[in-house]
Amino acid sequence: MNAEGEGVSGMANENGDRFHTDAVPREAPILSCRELLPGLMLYRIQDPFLASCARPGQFVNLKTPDGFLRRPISLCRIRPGEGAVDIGIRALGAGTRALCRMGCGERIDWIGPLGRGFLLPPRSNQGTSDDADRPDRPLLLAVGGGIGIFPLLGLLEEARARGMGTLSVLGFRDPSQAFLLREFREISDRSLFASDTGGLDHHGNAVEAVRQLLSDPSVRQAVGKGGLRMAACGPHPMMKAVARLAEDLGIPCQVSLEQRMGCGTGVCLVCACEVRRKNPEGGPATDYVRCCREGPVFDAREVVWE
Amino acid sequence: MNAEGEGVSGMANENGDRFHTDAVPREAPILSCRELLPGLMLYRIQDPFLASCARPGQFVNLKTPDGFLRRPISLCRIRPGEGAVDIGIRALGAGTRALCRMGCGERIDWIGPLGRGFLLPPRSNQGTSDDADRPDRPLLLAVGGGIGIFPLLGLLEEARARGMGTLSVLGFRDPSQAFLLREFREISDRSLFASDTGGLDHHGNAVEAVRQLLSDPSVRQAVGKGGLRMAACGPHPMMKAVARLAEDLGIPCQVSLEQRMGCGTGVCLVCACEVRRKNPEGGPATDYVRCCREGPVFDAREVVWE
Amino acid sequence: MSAPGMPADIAVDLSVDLCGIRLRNPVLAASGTFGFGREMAEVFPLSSLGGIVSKGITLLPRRGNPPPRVAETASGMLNSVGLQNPGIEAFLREELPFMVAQGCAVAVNIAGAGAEEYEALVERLDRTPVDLIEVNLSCPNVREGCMAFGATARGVESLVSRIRPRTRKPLAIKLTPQADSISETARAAESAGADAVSLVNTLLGMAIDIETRRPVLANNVGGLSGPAILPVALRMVHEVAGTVRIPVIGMGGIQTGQDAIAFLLAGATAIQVGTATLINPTACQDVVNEIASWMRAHSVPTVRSLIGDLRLNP
Amino acid sequence: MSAPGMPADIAVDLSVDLCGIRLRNPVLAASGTFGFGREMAEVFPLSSLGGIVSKGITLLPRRGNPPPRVAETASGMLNSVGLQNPGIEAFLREELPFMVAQGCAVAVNIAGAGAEEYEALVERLDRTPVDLIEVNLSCPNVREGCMAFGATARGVESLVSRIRPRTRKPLAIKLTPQADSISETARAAESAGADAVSLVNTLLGMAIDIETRRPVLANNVGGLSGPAILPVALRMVHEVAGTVRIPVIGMGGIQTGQDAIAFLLAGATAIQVGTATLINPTACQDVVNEIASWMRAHSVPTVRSLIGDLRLNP
Ligand SMILES: Cc1cc2nc3c(=O)[nH]c(=O)nc-3n(C[C@H](O)[C@H](O)[C@H](O)COP(=O)(O)OP(=O)(O)OC[C@H]3O[C@@H](n4cnc5c(N)ncnc54)[C@H](O)[C@@H]3O)c2cc1C
Ligand SMILES: Cc1cc2nc3c(=O)[nH]c(=O)nc-3n(C[C@H](O)[C@H](O)[C@H](O)COP(=O)(O)OP(=O)(O)OC[C@H]3O[C@@H](n4cnc5c(N)ncnc54)[C@H](O)[C@@H]3O)c2cc1C
Ligand SMILES: Cc1cc2nc3c(=O)[nH]c(=O)nc-3n(C[C@H](O)[C@H](O)[C@H](O)COP(=O)(O)O)c2cc1C
Ligand SMILES: Cc1cc2nc3c(=O)[nH]c(=O)nc-3n(C[C@H](O)[C@H](O)[C@H](O)COP(=O)(O)O)c2cc1C
Ligand code: FES
Ligand code: FES
Repeated sequence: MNAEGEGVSGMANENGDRFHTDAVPREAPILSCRELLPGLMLYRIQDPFLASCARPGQFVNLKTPDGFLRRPISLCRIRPGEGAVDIGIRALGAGTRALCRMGCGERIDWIGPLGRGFLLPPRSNQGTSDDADRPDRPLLLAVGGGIGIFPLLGLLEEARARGMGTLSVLGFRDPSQAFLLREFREISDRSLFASDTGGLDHHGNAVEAVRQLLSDPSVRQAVGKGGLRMAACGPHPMMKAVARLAEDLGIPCQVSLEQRMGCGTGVCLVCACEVRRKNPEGGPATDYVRCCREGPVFDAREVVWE
Repeated sequence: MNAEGEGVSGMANENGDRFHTDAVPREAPILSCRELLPGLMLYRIQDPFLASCARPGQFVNLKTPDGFLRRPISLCRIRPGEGAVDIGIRALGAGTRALCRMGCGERIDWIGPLGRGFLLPPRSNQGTSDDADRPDRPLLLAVGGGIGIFPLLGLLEEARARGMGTLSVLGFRDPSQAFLLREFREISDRSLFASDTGGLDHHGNAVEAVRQLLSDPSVRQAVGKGGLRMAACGPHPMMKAVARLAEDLGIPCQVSLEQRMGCGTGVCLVCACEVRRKNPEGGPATDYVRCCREGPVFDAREVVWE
Repeated sequence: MSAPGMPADIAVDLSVDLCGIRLRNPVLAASGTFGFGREMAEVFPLSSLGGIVSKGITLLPRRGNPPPRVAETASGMLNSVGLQNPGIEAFLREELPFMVAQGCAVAVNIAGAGAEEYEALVERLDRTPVDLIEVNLSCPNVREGCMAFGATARGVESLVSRIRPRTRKPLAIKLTPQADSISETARAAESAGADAVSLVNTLLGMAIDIETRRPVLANNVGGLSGPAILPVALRMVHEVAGTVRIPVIGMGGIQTGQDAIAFLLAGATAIQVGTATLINPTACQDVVNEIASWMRAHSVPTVRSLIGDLRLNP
Repeated sequence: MSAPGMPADIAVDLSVDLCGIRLRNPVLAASGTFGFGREMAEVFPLSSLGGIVSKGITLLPRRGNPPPRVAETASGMLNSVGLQNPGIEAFLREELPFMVAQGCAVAVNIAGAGAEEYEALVERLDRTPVDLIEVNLSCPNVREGCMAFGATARGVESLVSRIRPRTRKPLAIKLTPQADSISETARAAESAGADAVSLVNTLLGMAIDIETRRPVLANNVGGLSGPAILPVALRMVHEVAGTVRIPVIGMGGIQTGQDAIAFLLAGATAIQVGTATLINPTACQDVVNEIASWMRAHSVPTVRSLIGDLRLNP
């Protein structure tokens, strides 16, 4: 299967980026698994096709041994070199609990990549780590909370690979609930971890931490010609607050929304997200679009926040 | 849990034998498994309680990973010494197919023992193998076909332990479908294996083989004061023919019937078997009784054969 | 179940009042999946339940339908038992004393081929220690009577009016999901003097063996029960509870305490556990325990505060 | 699938005639679970199907209901999409040309808030390349119209009589399992001039989140679909096929070729695959292939010989 072949579609977005999607079920073996926290697993899964064409922010839809519908799970890291991807799963209900019991060597039945991921500015020149201080390079600030941090790890990797500067702010209930800190520290030029109960870099929530980070003179200085973009994924209230902050500050911001899904492929219309859209027929100024197809990543200004 | 304790009932039958039943679900680990034929597994499962009180012809009702209702499976060998029992499962539909995929160390969720097993005459004296030639010892002839042979293995063991003489006749479609022959040969003073397509001891079906065995002068001679009993388990037409033959020859015969079950414990009444019974209220001369509670083993003369 | 709530040893009050009968808890064993309690009394003490409901009883003994009487379906089963039972006299003589001795409420489920049979059954039960008569107007597995009455509001009204004067025992009318409109049949039962409604009975269904090209059940059709029907049952319970003032006994696919609580929130005063007992013999008792644990974890002191406390979305 | 039957390469004839439309095979993608075919055309060639049915179309664009619109249930799901669609004009302009280009039969599913809307939709579709109009009288997710017509024989009869004269296209009336009696609504559709009946649509159900004490769906109730409802759907298809002479399009929980064959035996001339596509995007195509393999293994040369060939038990 190649990226332009059968069963693969290219969805172009406004920036001209193409997201390949594929809804043919495949079985993919679990290469390794790691318990990040009780009830929180990180899996590495072999799927060369997926690894070759998936983009950060896209997701897969997994069969679970205990449940009727598939479960949408974001791609965490995409590893084309290894023909594998990482996904992180929190055991929430029966379906994800059963998924989290799976072990090495077992096979996952999934479809993907699905949906539209995060948009990044095109690579201006071959970015390497030594242009980390170039004043005109664009900066990405990733803001995450809870399981929402998974797709941001892959996004930051991709941003660095494109020569962007990388900042990250992660929020957790308390330090015992924090995970992947080392990985985020490594992939970020600057990282700030917040905990509602203290004990990490910032005592408070992620949004306050973002505010703090952005008011730091060294960060303000680093925002050069390339500009700053934000990407957020986490609990709904967090994303809403980040979106408002970004709007106030005039920073472009993308958010990855969550909605209960049926198909994940765009055919059933259950995953409605309300967005502001130019409606060619006239009619209401907002519309329901499919989280699984037009999303899950949206421009924050489009989103109608409840 | 002891045999008279909570959750254990004693169902006495006409001979005064008691069958202990237990409907509290237990998890029991698979100790070993052996593929007898493609799609035919023999499992040894640890369950000291079951091993201590189950009787040949009783069954367990198993949860299957793929199916809603439990599946009834006869006990094959009962091994009180090892605190284990053997069961044999044929992969027929989705439920038994999933059961047959289970491996060592996995746990089976079951209830049992359930139902009434085979009746054997009480042990007259401490039978040992050297009274094998005592002319007054009772004889048991077990007649089986297909998966029906499983419970007969345990029955023959019990019969020998009680000092009975043991004869067995097994019928198979063809030699490639035959299994457990060595085990049956060992446990039987005399065994005769029949195959519809030839290639075993007898070319033909099990019923003809029984007829042949019973006409053998040495067998007729062996039927002494203790008398001969028969027990049959297998396809419906086979059991019907064995029952008729036994009736013609005046030999007491028990059969183990199969009926689609719900609960296996006697509460839902879906497992109706039609039998001739003295109805105290008057009314029809036959009645539906529960395969799972009054059966699965019945006196062949009681059964209303379709 | 993470938040601790009340300490595990604090007593929560599970009792409910069901048309004048005080139940230890709202969990009843449903009719037809618990026999007369004998087999299950060997598994757990029936006094731990709110009550038990007998298999459907008719005036004369009934053989029931020929086998096969069961077909497995996705998350459910079809049955076509066809009211096999020993008849009211043998039941009263052989089974009722045992049931009454178990220390929980006892309901008798009755079914008739015509109004006269229902009348006779109700009269016969009037002078017995039965707590509640559950009138089955919804058995899909017998050709005569039963469902014919239950399918229309008029049928329910006329039948309930005829039996109401014959007993002072509380009457719960068991409704069929095949009715024109289950709120209308429920309202008809109420206005004719029923003390409660029980719903739902099974949905009429079919399974086909494509190899033999015949229905799996000898009776061709059967009643669908189990978790498969839960969403339909829950919707109907909610609809009926919003329509009548008499208590609703809810059932259909309940397997866990969580399921039971959903029915209570939807407006059921008591619930019944049916098919779940076939898979897990301790299901009824487990449901009681799970309700209690959930209440402790959520600091809900009385089960009564859950009844009908569903808040609809705007 | 052990017995060899016909060699694997021998052609079996899967074609059926559905009220004058020749279908390559009896498998249609159901309405609402296949969009307008665009997404699935990337997964497999739609020409391998008998046909595709559009999402329900109304006269004006509809936003649909607020989310959440889906709840998982045991072997099934509830949906409350509420007929989100771009309206007939945008559909004809943007979607129908694509559907028609796929090389299989094309049905358009329509729904209206009142008889006038149905009339207008049917008239508008008359001069289009649509093969079949499927008239949804059974959507449980919109407050107006639709189910109100479908629930009674009189409602079906009056609506079908009004739309029949407005088009020469074949009309399949999609019936609700919530009807008083589905054979009566089917007979009403037939006598008013329908060319076929489609059944079943979803069963009205509810799911409750006991933590929030609210229904899971923002719309409170939704339509139950998937394998959970198969036994009920199969029974209804069998009942209706024995009642009307026009062809029956059967659906409800079909996931495999085996399931599809059961519906054909019960009397369906064609079948639809709905919810299965959500779990397995290639479900429709797989069902076609599984029917063909089964026919080969059983030496059944034509699918037509299966239709209605169920033998009832005595
Ligand atoms: C685009 C997207 C990406 C996601 N990425 C991740 C991820 O990387 N890691 C992770 O752990 N989780 C992720 N989730 C959330 C995950 O899909 C849900 O936690 C999961 O579906 C819940 O299933 P369950 O069996 O545990 O819960 P149950 O309550 O048993 O599920 C019942 C039903 O509700 C749906 N459901 C319940 N909660 C949610 C929810 N929060 N979002 C969507 N559907 C829900 C389920 O899909 C199912 O249909 C993502 C969700 C979306 C939409
Ligand atoms: C008392 C008793 C003892 C048995 N002992 C054994 C044994 O030792 N080894 C063995 O391999 N099999 C045994 N069987 C048969 C075994 O229970 C069935 O093969 C099994 O239930 C079929 O399930 P499935 O999932 O394979 O079939 P499916 O067709 O998927 O099952 C669907 C439903 O039909 C029921 N069913 C289907 N076929 C039968 C059948 N022949 N008998 C009863 N129910 C059926 C299933 O229980 C289930 O409810 C026994 C049956 C009974 C009643
Ligand atoms: C095997 C079986 C037998 C039943 N017999 C009766 C009966 O005799 N009378 C009755 O009113 N309901 C009977 N029912 C219906 C149940 O009481 C209950 O209403 C229905 O099964 C739905 O609940 P459940 O899904 O929890 O089983 C029977 C159900 C089953 C499965
Ligand atoms: C998400 C979803 C949307 C649906 N939308 C429609 C619709 O617009 N029009 C319609 O007639 N039926 C609609 N249906 C019903 C299906 O076409 C089908 O009748 C029903 O789901 C039963 O079949 P199934 O169990 O195979 O899904 C919808 C079903 C689902 C699950
Ligand atoms: S989940 Fe089906 S359209 Fe998005
Ligand atoms: S299987 Fe339920 S009574 Fe026998």
